[in-house]
Amino acid sequence: MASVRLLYFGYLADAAGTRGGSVDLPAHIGDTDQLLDWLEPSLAEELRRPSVRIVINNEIKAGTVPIHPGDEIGFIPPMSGG
Amino acid sequence: MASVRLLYFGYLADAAGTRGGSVDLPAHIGDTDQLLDWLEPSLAEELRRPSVRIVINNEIKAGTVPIHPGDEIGFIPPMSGG
Amino acid sequence: MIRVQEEPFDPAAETASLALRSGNAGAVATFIGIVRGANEEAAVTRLHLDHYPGFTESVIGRMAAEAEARFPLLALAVVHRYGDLGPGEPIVFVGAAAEHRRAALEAVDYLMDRLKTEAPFWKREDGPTGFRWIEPREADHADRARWTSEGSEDARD
Amino acid sequence: MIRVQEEPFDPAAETASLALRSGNAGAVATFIGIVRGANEEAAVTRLHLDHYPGFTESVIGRMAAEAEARFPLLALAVVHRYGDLGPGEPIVFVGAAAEHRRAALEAVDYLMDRLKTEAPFWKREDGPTGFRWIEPREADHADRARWTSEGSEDARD
Repeated sequence: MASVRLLYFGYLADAAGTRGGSVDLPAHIGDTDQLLDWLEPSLAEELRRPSVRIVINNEIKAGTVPIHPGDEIGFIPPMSGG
Repeated sequence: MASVRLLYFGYLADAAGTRGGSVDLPAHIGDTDQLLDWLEPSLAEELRRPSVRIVINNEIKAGTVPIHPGDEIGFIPPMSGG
Repeated sequence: MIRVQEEPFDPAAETASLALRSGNAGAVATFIGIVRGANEEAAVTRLHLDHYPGFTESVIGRMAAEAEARFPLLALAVVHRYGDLGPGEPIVFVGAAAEHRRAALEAVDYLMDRLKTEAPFWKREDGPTGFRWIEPREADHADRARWTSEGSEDARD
Repeated sequence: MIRVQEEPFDPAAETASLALRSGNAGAVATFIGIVRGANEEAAVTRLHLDHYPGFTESVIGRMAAEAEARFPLLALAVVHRYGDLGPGEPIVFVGAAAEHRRAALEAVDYLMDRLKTEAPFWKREDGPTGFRWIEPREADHADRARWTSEGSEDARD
């Protein structure tokens, strides 16, 4: 059982009802696609939108990527600073 | 006899040895070309350079233009602010 | 110098501090982004900026390094707020010092375009009738695209 | 707001004053030109700026009006010094406030290009080995020319 940190930003925190935190993942979850399958379906649908990016340990990732114990996994909507 | 103000700026003030002032022009001088003919030849040569502009009463003029009593006539090198 | 902070900052003091650090600079260009009291006719009483601690600083740091690689700068400053801001409050300060003006002006322009489209902040406008999360405008993406025609070193996935 | 003055000015105070006058501005861009202690390797101990009282103000006033006609601005400031300046002293401040950043940034860029090539100032650099009058660089004329391709309303003889 791997513990990771899931984080939600912008409107995704509203959709998730939380800004995130540590979760213990079942042993079979080894990548981001399996993680999304495991999450609440209505939240997973939001997170699968093409405009949502996944940030793992402060790096933006594209496609399905492996997850390791201790990872910080952020879900972010389109960014807009300035 | 018309009185006008002649003004020299930038390196032209060095060339003229003065920043200018009021001068009384002979009656036959009616335009800027005649004015240049009347000035000291070495100064006139500097003032006739294509890069030198003539400003009459705060307006830049091109070519030979008439002169009237009371005019302020400035000779300016290429401008550079900022 | 990069700071991401919740506290208000004084753009005038940032300008003065940048000029002090800039040595033989002949040119200092700055940009200040300010919360507007209305956006597309809708009243905005508060702007909330969400950010991603750590990641936000890291992305802005990379942008600043890319600006310094692209333009001959003597000093650079980016200050960006998060949290709750009211109308009239500065959100962002970008300042660049260089020997000549083109590098300073272009670096500020470049960094603002990148911040608008790639900096990890998420804005929520709160008004009398509710709130809405806002995303970069089409114009922001078009502005950002101006900088990739010359090269691809900063093209992102 | 346009000022041509012999006295030093404080760019930070000018920035603050511009922001105060700018109403619902979301964007304030500024540029500060500073006397450099060296130009093309030659030491500069003093920069002397000659100007043409009355004419200088009038030309800058027309430039500012053209900037306001060309860009949607909420406030504009140009402060320019003349007389004797030492290294590190600000020569010029240009600031523009607008609803969105592109207008503010472009107005500052535009005004600086026009000031560099068309503002009635003449600069003499004084150094340990004498003085020299300086003229706009080729790059300044090239920068200025960028603004005429779109229209001719401000093309000059």
